Amino acid sequence: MTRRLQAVLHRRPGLRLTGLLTPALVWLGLFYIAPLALLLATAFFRTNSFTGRIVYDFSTDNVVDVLTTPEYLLTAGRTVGVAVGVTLLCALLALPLATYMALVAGPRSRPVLLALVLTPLWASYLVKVYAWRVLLVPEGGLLGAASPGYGWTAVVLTLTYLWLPYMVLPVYAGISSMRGSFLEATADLGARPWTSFRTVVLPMLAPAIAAGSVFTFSLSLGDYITVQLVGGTHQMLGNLVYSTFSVDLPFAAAVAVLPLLVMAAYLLTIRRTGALSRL
Amino acid sequence: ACGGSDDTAPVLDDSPPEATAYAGPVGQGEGALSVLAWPGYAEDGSTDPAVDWVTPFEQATGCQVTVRAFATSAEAVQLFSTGEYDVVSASGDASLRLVYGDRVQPVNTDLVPNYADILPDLKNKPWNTVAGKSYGIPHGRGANLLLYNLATHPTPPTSWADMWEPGSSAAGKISPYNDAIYIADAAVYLMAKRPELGITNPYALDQTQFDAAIALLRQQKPMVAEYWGDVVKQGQGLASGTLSEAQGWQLTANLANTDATTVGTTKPIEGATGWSDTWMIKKDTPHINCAYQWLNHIVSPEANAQVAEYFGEAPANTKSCALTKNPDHCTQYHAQETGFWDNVYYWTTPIEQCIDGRRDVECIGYDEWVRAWTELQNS
Amino acid sequence: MILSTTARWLLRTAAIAVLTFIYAPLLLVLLNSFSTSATFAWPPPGLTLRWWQVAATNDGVRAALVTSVEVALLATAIAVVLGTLASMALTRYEFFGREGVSLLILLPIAMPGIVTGIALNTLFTQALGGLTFLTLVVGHATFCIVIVVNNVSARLRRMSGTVEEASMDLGATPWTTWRLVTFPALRGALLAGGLLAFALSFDEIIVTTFTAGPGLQTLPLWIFQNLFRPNQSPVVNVAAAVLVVISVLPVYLANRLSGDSAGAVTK
Amino acid sequence: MPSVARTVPVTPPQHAGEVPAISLRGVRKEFPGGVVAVHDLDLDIAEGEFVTLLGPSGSGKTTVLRLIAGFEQPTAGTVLLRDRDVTTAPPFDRDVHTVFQDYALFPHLSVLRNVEYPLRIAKVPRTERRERALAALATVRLEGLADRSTTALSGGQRQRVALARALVNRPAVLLLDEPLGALDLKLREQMQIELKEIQRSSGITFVFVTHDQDEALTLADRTVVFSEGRVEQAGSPQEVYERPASAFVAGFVGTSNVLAGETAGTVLGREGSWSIRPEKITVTAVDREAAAGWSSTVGVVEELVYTGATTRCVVALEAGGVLSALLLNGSGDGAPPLGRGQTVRLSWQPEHEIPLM
Amino acid sequence: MPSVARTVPVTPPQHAGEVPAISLRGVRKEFPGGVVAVHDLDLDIAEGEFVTLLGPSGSGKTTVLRLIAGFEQPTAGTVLLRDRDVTTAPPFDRDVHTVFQDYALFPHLSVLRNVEYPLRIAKVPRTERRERALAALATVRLEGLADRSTTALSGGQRQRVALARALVNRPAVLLLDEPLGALDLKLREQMQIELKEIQRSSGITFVFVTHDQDEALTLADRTVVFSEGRVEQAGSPQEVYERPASAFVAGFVGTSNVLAGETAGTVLGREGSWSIRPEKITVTAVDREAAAGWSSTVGVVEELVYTGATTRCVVALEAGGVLSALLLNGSGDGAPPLGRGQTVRLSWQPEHEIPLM
Ligand SMILES: Nc1ncnc2c1ncn2[C@@H]1O[C@H](COP(=O)(O)OP(=O)(O)OP(=O)(O)O)[C@@H](O)[C@H]1O
Ligand SMILES: Nc1ncnc2c1ncn2[C@@H]1O[C@H](COP(=O)(O)OP(=O)(O)OP(=O)(O)O)[C@@H](O)[C@H]1O
Ligand SMILES: [Mg+2]
Ligand SMILES: [Mg+2]
Repeated sequence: MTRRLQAVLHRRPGLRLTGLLTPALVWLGLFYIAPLALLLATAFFRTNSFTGRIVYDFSTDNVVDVLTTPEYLLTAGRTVGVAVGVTLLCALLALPLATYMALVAGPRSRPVLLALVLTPLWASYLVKVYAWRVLLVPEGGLLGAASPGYGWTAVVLTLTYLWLPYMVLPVYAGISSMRGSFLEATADLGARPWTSFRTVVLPMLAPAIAAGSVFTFSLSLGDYITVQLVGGTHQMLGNLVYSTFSVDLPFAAAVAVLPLLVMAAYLLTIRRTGALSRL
Repeated sequence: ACGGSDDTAPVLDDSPPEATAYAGPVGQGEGALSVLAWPGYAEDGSTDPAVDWVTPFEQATGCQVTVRAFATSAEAVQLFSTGEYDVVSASGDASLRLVYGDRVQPVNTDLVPNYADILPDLKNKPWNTVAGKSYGIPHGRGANLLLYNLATHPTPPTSWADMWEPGSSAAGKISPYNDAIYIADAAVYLMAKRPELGITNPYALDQTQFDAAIALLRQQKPMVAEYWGDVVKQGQGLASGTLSEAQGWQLTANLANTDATTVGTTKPIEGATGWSDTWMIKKDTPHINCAYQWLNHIVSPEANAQVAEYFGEAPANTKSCALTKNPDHCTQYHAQETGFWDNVYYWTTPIEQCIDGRRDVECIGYDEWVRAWTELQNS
Repeated sequence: MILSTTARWLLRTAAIAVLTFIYAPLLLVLLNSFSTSATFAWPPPGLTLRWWQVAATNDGVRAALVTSVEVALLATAIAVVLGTLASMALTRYEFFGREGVSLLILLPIAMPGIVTGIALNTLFTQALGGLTFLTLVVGHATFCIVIVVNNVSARLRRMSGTVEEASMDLGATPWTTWRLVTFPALRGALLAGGLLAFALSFDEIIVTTFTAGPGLQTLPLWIFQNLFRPNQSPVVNVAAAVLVVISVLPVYLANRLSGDSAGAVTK
Repeated sequence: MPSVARTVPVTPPQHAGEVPAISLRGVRKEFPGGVVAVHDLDLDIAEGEFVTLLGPSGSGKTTVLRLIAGFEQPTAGTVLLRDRDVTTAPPFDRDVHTVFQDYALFPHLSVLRNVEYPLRIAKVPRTERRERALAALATVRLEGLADRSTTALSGGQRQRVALARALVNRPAVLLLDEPLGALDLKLREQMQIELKEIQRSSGITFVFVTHDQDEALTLADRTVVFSEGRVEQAGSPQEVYERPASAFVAGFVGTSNVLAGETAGTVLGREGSWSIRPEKITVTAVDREAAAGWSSTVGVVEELVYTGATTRCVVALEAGGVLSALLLNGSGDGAPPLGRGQTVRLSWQPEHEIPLM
Repeated sequence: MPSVARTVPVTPPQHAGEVPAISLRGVRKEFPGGVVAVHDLDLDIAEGEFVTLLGPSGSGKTTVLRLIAGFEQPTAGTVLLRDRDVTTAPPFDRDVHTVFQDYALFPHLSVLRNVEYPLRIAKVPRTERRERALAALATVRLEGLADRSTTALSGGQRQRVALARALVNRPAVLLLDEPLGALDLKLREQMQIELKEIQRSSGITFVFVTHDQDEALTLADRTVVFSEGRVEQAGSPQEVYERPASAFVAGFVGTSNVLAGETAGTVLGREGSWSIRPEKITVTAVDREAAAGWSSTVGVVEELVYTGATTRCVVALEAGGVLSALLLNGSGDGAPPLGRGQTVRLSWQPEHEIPLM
């Protein structure tokens, strides 16, 4: 770039900003917003499901169908329930682990622990689920009578296992960034450890937990493979979308609106905690 | 929300879209072929160097083959509809949809020399022939058997009853197939159990018959451990006793019995559903020569024997039985045992025009089957 | 919070329990890769190296691995370029709609994969003429951008903007400044972000299922197909075990290079 | 403070006639959002001058520096460097270097490579570059640390590296934005001395921003006092301190004793607001007469604040109000020791009564 | 500085006999890594005293506070609070509150809820809690900001919230670790006055850490000077400033003029190291005799540093060496105006020659 051109660019911050933002915005517009819009539009068409061809007639049938069929709403409700359960369980497990890593473990073992938490992210998702399937074999399996068998408990447990690192990392970063004096201040003002934790640490960690929950929640919400492997006869929204997708795309699109809405509502809710800027 | 008169593809019409078969001759290959197949149907040695009938084809014809496997018939239809594939191994519940969806072309069987050796039993069937035109080459067949754990069944079961009747000893440990086409299994049982419904073809159900089948499935659901979609998973369950009875394939039992014999199979007295796959060619494929060469290759005695053994099914080519490594393979799979197949109802896509020939009622079309199945799964 | 000895002991116990929870299934995978049973039978009837030999000669897994690496590299490269530019805009400029832009960048990963997957599938198959290798790369790059943005933004925020001003003040043009100051300072964050993006792409299955072109097999797709196939699941276990062992390296690198755990927060 | 805009044209007294190093002509800076950070500023800074910009937080000091350096562009007005109009020139086209408050050292480069940076940009050959950088490090007495990483330096050392980097290719003008703000008191005093020395020996024009009045007065040839984007007063440290042009300057520069309203009437015999610097006030026993011609008043010692070299004596006047006197804790020269509660006489020369507006 | 360990036992002069608020007996703190941050410290602090701990960075000031607060436990020795042995008691069992350097306000709580926090922990009923918190906010003049978020406060305001929070349930002892370090000069001076006022009216014992000598002297009843983990000197500000016990104290507290070696021989007529405070030195015309009994010497004015209230006059002595004199810019009382290069006489009373070591 010539010096001259750079001087001009320097004088025009708007131009620079445009240059920086345009590539990502065009990309996301083209490859994210456009497909979503197309998908939403598709929900208002219908398929001749025998031939697999879409019939381009505007119709709200699919959307109305999805929103009024009790079976689908029930599945949506259960799916949200699973996502909430997974998120809570992840938070419950992540808190002591992250607290230990940040406050108890020595500076030398901290990176090791962090690596230990991160490593499972590289093991294949499918293999991990399959390992859980083996672990959870009802009766006579590894866990013997302690196994909950295949069902919702198994689904929540397995999803928690899969997404736990996504919760541990932000919570760990949150605790680490609480400078020592916050924690000391509570003790100094008379609070015992548990009171400190309840009154200061937990509320201050809320944004970090919320940031982690975006992942645990959304990844659980969209999953359809885990439930196939360890969910017994149960189904989640993802399965509904997946199983109808190839037969009846407009219907699947209408179903996909449900997780989309749930997630949008979720993001709006936690935006107030400031979690989104931490992602 | 099914078929109105504004559909572009005719559904209620007797005749499929206008199409003529390739007249031939089959000449030099175009150099490339894109294959969509059930896993195990088109092995190129990448899984196991010993299992390879694609490479010899490539060497013989110069057609470079890329293979994509699919997991369900629904996926097969969806993938093939993208137009990316030249040939597909379609089961009976997919083939008609491809035909009526105008995705495939009629096949000129004269251009496939090995067609002559195909079991007559499999030729000109509703799932591969429409309006007198053949739309593909039969590849093999299998029945959806009753699989059972030997430990819990000192005497072999003879009926599907334990999988359907409430209070059965297998409750909580049964495993039906996870697809809308399983509604036909309910219909097969009803054919024997409730003759008054008048079901003659499990793929041609009017509203009453359909409702009865769904009711039966709903009654079954609480007893289900898992709807199966994976033979390894299912075999493991049967072997360990987690599953007591299941609808499934001979292949599953064979797998489960590799270490010790723990799983038995039987075709119950009510009969069973089954499948027969057909190799079909994409409409307007630019690789027509390679496609015909592939069809001929894959049903050749050697290749067909290899596939049948590797996948676990009865070969379509009558000469294949002599070529299997396991000399008992064809016996085990009842390949040429005509009587065995009498009460096996091959997967066929249900359409609104009853395929059992009734003209006084409308049957329930496939999309309604899928909806009903989806709702059942989510209830 | 001043921790008592009891509290420390309780935390240590809890941490060990959680780590056990994390590693027990992975150990099971490793063990199964040596099991003589082809079907994950428990307990393993015997131990064998056979699957490792089979895996070593398995062309499918190798081809899939290569495809996965190619896809992940390309997607990461795109994400790094787009993400870095966007990070500069987001951290160095105040503008109307900035929060909206951050949200937009976040959306592909915050929305359920199946929605993203079928949306992209619809776009590619209905409007853009079908799936190819490139559509897969595009799909992956789209949700990888946010990873890069997170890492780079975190670094840029900690690195005060005056460093760049100082460079220009000392006579360097913006481009020279980028080359000599900003980029070297960002290198660690870029690498850390890139590694995480790579990892995410490498193990992605849902969006992959919907955007991979015909005949294309990434490692997860290969695993998905072979996990359900006779005689292949032990090979899958071998592949997974190898991945876990190999992954220690990038995880270590990412930690070292990002310089702060916060950068690694979001895979 | 006056509510009408007031523009004080500021020309350096000594160098009139020469081409000024920096000229700001009617410069105004308005930020998006409507904040006017600088109001129609006219300011000339002579070649070789050491000018300090003093003012409270938010008064626009940094903005003025950034306008000179080229990081911001004025909404109106022109910026001249040695008579060249650089109003829209980017920073890299101005012969002006800045020492940033946070030093802005390049974290990935060693001390030496940081200092070499401007020479590298100017394409100075490698060996010369190294020599000159080492020489610059020598002027700030950091030769020994050339290969250290900048992250391993103390605050004072970092500050000196930043200075060496800004000085190494001898810019016409050096801008310093509160460079000593982050240092502790001892270090700060030491750096002040060094800075003054460097400026004197290099002859480079220094524009130094601070909100610390001691620093501003100690270092400057000329001090410019800012308030709310306007120049309140500009002049030598003595002028600004001894003859504040407004109540604001009187209050901001030094401790101001303001006598106003009734108290002023009673004590000074005239109305209005008046400021008297604490050090101008003499404290004597109440029974001793004030010197002839001196003003005086009586009050009770309320507080004695000992700070080592000086003691601040806060006196509550009988006439109302409070005055502080600053006493040097010099050699006991016969003055009576003061105690809290004691009644004392305060006296001062009337010329030190500064009218405020 | 002495190379042998030197322990200065420090007892508050005024309150001898009473139970001290804080007693450190032979306290030693060694960190893992072998750093000895505090060497065998004995220190008694009386009820209601305002003690400042002064010393350079790393001298162990913070460590002493943390030992008193209970964040650290001594390697050896005992810590007593009102004669109760708390050596191993956790912070929440000590009636001691701390104002942290970074304030450590809880960001998720409003100003009021921050101040209420210790009362909430102490299970004070809600309404009383609120009343007392508001009262505490009133003492720091922040009533109006009760419902503000703490992130929306200026530095000075945050500091005051931290103070209110630490004071609200009236601890026996308040520890302050450089609480004014982050504030700018004006604000800092204002806060110093407020702090002193609050301490006086509340009667709470204050232990205040700083490395700013002005602050230490201004605020303290007693100042403890630290160096390298040891107490160098402890006493009233006057004692420490006027009679430094060591060269270190002389140098660290106030500007020291040190005459040593030959120069001392020539000027003072005796060998050794001597310190003279700049404000004790009188500058006169060279031809004017020094007062009877005063020491005097002659030199050339090298530099005049004007800081408003005072001018520092740096004089290069004929005998070698440099002395600074601090001159009050008071009302012109007949002294000749000084100029650079002028030869002047410096004189002082011999009692102000402080022997170092
Ligand atoms: N980029 C900006 N956008 C909007 N307003 C700004 C910007 N930069 C500065 N301001 C405003 O301009 C005014 C002057 O700011 P400036 O930084 O020049 O003050 P300052 O005198 O340097 O203060 P300080 O002593 O705190 O550094 C302030 O009101 C500030 O809020
Ligand atoms: N947790 C610790 N581990 C090891 N060494 C420490 C620790 N805390 C302090 N030190 C060391 O103890 C010595 C005294 O530190 P301390 O913080 O008490 O000094 P300080 O006088 O407060 O200094 P400053 O004015 O910089 O705050 C220093 O050498 C410091 O490096
Ligand atoms: Mg500023
Ligand atoms: Mg400290």
